[in-house]
Parts: sequence; C-alpha cells; structure tokens
Amino acid sequence: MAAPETGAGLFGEKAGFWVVEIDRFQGPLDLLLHLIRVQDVDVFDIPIARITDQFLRAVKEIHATQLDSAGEFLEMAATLVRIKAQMLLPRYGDDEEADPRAELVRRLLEYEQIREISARLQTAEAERGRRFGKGYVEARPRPTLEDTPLETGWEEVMEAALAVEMPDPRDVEHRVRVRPVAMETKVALILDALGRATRVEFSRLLRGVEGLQARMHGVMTFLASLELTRRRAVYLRQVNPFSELWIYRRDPETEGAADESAGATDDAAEATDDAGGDRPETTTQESP
Amino acid sequence: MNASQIVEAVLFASDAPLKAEEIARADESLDEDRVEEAVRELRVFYDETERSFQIVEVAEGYQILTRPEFSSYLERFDTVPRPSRLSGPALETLAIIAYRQPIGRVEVEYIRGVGSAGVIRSLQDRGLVDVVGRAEGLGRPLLYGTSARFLEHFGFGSLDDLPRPEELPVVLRERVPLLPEGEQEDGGAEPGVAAGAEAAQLDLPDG
Amino acid sequence: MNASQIVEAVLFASDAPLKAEEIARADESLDEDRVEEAVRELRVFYDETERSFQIVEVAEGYQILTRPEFSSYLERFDTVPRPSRLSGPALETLAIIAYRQPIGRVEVEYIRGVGSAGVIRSLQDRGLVDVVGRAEGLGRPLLYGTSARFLEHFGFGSLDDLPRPEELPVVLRERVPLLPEGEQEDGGAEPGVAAGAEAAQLDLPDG
Repeated sequence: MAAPETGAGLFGEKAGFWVVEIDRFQGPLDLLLHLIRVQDVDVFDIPIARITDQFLRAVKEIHATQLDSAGEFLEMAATLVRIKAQMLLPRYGDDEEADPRAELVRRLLEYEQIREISARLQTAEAERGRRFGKGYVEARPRPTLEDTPLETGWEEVMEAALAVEMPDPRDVEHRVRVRPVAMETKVALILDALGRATRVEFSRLLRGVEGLQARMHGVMTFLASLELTRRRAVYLRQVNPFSELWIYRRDPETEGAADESAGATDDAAEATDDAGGDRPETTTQESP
Repeated sequence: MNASQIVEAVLFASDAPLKAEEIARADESLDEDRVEEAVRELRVFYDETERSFQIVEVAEGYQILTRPEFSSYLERFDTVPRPSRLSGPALETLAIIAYRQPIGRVEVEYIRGVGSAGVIRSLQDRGLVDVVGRAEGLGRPLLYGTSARFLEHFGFGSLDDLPRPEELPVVLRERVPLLPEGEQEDGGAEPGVAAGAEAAQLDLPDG
Repeated sequence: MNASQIVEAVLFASDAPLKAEEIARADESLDEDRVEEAVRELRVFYDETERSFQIVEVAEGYQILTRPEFSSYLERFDTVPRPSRLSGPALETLAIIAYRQPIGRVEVEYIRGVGSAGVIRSLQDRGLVDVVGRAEGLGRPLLYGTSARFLEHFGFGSLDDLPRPEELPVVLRERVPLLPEGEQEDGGAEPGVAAGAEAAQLDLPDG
C-alpha cells in the first residue's frame, strides 16, 4: 500500500510514522483529489477502502496547531468511512443512485472543475498584470457628495439592516469553527462506558440526544469509536447490516483473540500509548 | 475640439474604466454613439501609429492601458504601481462565486469543503465580491456575487469573458439543487438558491 | 520596441515625474541622450497629431499630462451631477447608525467587523449622518445619529417611523450591550480593523 503514495511525494516516512504536508492542501477535497489523481484511479470507480485508509492516515498527521482545519478533514473522514461501510451492504437493483459514492464523485468533479477555473482566473490575473493604467491622474475638483442626488431608497437600507450580522467576539479575524460536539468528549464517553462494562451498544451512547444535533453526535461518536479502534483500545462488531453496532473493549494481551468478548483488562490507557497515541489527538480544544 | 480629442482626454485622466455613457458627460455634443465612434477612431490611430498603449474594454467600460509587451520595462520602476495577486483560496472562492452567483456562504463551503467566511469577507473588503441578495428559507442567508472590480482585476470586459464551461475539461451541466449530506453542521442554513443558481449536475456513467 | 515607445510607456504608467536618467533605466539600449531625443520626438508627434495630452517638464522630471484646454471637459465630466447610490458598506453602516443611534465609531466597527471611519465620513458628507453628541469615558468619543436630511430623503416624519420588523437582527432591534467587558473603550485597536481598508469602495457611481 505504501508504494504508490511514496512515489507521489505526498507522504514521507519520518521517524517511523507517516507525515503528510497537510499545509499543501486547501482542504479535504483537495487532498482526496490528489490521492485519486496521483494514483491514476478511475474517479467513477474509486477504491474506497484504499483511499479511505490513505486519507485517514494523512489526517492523523494533522498537527495540534492545525485544529481549525482538522475538523474539516475529519468530516470528510467520517463521510469516507460511512461510504466504505455502505459499500459493504448489499445493493438493490442496478440503480446508479444506489452507489454510495455518487455524491462524493459529484463533489470531487465539481471541485476539480472549480480548481481548473481558478487556474484560469490566475492566468487572466497575470495577463491583466502585464498592462498598466495611467499612473498619474491629475487631481480635479470633485462634486460635493451633498450635491449629489441620492438614488438609494429605504428598501435598500432595510435590506442592509436585516443583513447585519453580529460578529462573534472571539472571532473578529478568523472564523473559529466552534464544533457543537467534541470528538474527545465522545472518546471519553466510550472509554467511560467501557470502564464499567466490556461492551456497549452504539445506540446507548446516543441516548438522550435529539433534534438537529443528533446527526453530529452520531458522526462524532462514530468517529470517536474509529479513533479508539485505531488506538487499538476498542473493536467494533455488527452482526447484520442495520443491526446494533457494539463497541468492545480490547485487551492488548489477547490480540488476535478479539472475538471472544474481550478479557478482563481495563488498561485502555496503555492500549492507547501502544498505538502512538500520546500526541494530543485530533479535534478538541473548543471554545466554551 | 473634436469628439476623439475629448474622449481621449477623459480616458487619459482616469485610472479606472469608464462606460461610454459616463464619458459622454464631458460635453453636450457627445452621446453614447459618438463616444463609441470616437473610441473606434482612437483605436485605429493608436494601432497605426504604434502607441505603447491601447484602449481596452474592461468591466463594461473603456480604459487606456499599456500594451502587455511593455511590462518588463515598466516593472523596473517603483513609480509604476504593482498589480496585486490573489491567494489560492481567494481565487478558488471567487471562481465558485463567479460561476454560481448568486450563491450563499454555506454552498461555497460545501463545494470547497472548507470554511470560507474569512475568505469571503476579505473578498468583500477588496470590493471583488458584493452581497447581491438573500436566499429564501431559514435565516435568509446572504447571497454573494461578483462586482465590477472583479472584472477589472482580471481584465474581463464582462462576465461573458469568463472561460466557458464547455471549454473546461470537466463539463458543467444543469444541476439539481445542492443538498448537503450529513456532514454539514451549520444546522438549518439550507442554501435555498436552487432557483437562481446555475450549477452542475455531473452525471455518473452507468454501472 | 523603439526608444520612443518605451519612453512613452514609462511616462504613461508612472505615478510621478521621472528624469531622463531615471527613464533610461527601463532598458539597456537607453541612455540619457536617447531618452531626451525620444521625448523630443514624442512631443513633436503629439503636437502634430493634436493629441489631448502632452509631455511637460516639471522640476522632478517629465510627465504626461492632459493639455490645459481640456480641463473644462474634465471638470464638467466630474461635476455634472449624476445620481449615485450608496455602496454596500455605506448601506450597512447607515442601517446600524439609524437603528442604534446615538452610536460611536468603535461600536459601528465592532458590529461590522471592519474599519468604518471612511464610510461614516462619506455618510456625513452626504448629509445623512451627523455628530449628535459625545460619549462618556476615555477620549469622549463622538456619537453619530441620522440627520434631518436622512428623514426627508427616506420619507420619514420622525425616527419613530423607522420600521422595526420581527426579522430585524437583535443587535439592531434592542440596545443589547455590544462590546465584551473591559473592551468598551478600546478605541480602534480591534484586530483586523484597518482604517484604510474600506476607503476605496465607498460610493460606486450609478450603473
């Protein structure tokens, strides 16, 4: 799996782990498109499992200083993982809409096109930059603004009034994406539940969450469970599509025997270290 | 004074494009047609006498600009103002707004996959993008479009000078309204711009 | 490119007068004498073809300027009253002042998120906004409100006639406190508030 990426110059192996220059990418679509294009993958038939793995690996290397963009990459990671899961489900008929990748492909192509347009805008900008206007323009009397008939009507002022947006005091210069749900909270929730039992139902973790927030909570809980899977602190089981998803505590000592609902160890923290998870992982640091 | 001279004087005294009807304000003897005619005469004259400048159609107006061939000489002078260059994210955001206008922030962000409030704000501050209306629906989100200064910055005569979709490697077609999937947490700020926005539906091949 | 063309391009694009030896830096083929010669050629050509501009020599060097005979056209071009519209920033600022008056500049800037000194001044120049008092506290900042002309232009009998629909943002509907504790008098030092930034896009001419 490593070969095509190294060739692409996207990843570099450093001190035993993969480093991605996430700064080079303007966002998750950019990174995804790069992974696809550089490996010459058919965009209409994306090998979703492989691309998802590569994407997740890249996202893991986002540094704590890039938390702002980390959320956007994680959202995409969640989408990829969801698609990957859906690909495993049986599909009915040959309705193309049923391809779980369809919306992603549409977005990627759309984004690629936008990038093509920006490249052309850049060319146009450079061409325009080769021409220069009159450098010095004589100062001349200006009509006083007070004498200028004003055509603006009240509707326009009203429209502007309705459009006024009070800026967030913490957010004068940069928009800080204040996430309603922190993944780290969900990680803690899962670890807490697994401190008291060897397994927990996914749905139980979402109990009491309703309304608009429910979806985000679901996504973040799922992401948290994936993160813990990666840290080898838990593993996931689902007997049938659409049946309950169970999160099992994993005992690093019984690796390979994970099927027998994990042993008696409660050393999730150690398991975490095991996977190099001593970095301040991922998304959190919320403004209150 | 003949019309050509007056039109030339006005164009020479301006550092921004002027529309024919604006130029016509300089004298009672002028109207839009007279101005257009004078512009044609001047163009021929500048060409034939090999002036270093020419009249260019920019932002639905006229402006005298140096010919591009002279840029290398002019770039050496501190007294010749440098054109500004936009960043990658700014260009990307402008591209989306230019082709999809009127368009809301949430829709821009869905297409780019990243938050864009800051970029849009700075494009507004530079006068390249304006609020052009509000969408229907919850919160009545602001809709953005490109300004005359956008055309000026890129040297376009009008929006028709933007690269045509069919010239692009990836073809834009009619699109169904953009329906963000779950990964959008800006709760409720549905981009209700389906009606006005022309956009792309990229059809997937069979299978 | 011949010497005359290069000299013409440099004089055209420079925003300040240039001496012959400075112009000569445009190209290795030029020296002071070649530039002087080119200037002479251009002058003869502009005279013979009755251009509306000429090369003048001021203390700091050469410059292309419009001939004085055309100044009346330029003046007319500038001063013929043309209806104008308020720009987006001006509309926003006027709305904020109208609904939150009396209000200081810093508070306007806080709500808008950008420097607003220039916009407020242009609204004052238009006679739509007046200074109506001074706030308490450090520096006793000026407070702005709408003028009689504002009421007259928009057809209101008094400020009580301003419509206050449900959808009006809370920040305009109610006098909610604006600045976070302790920042109340932090005049102008807001991050990202650059006074000059918005100056250029104030009043777009009609059309």
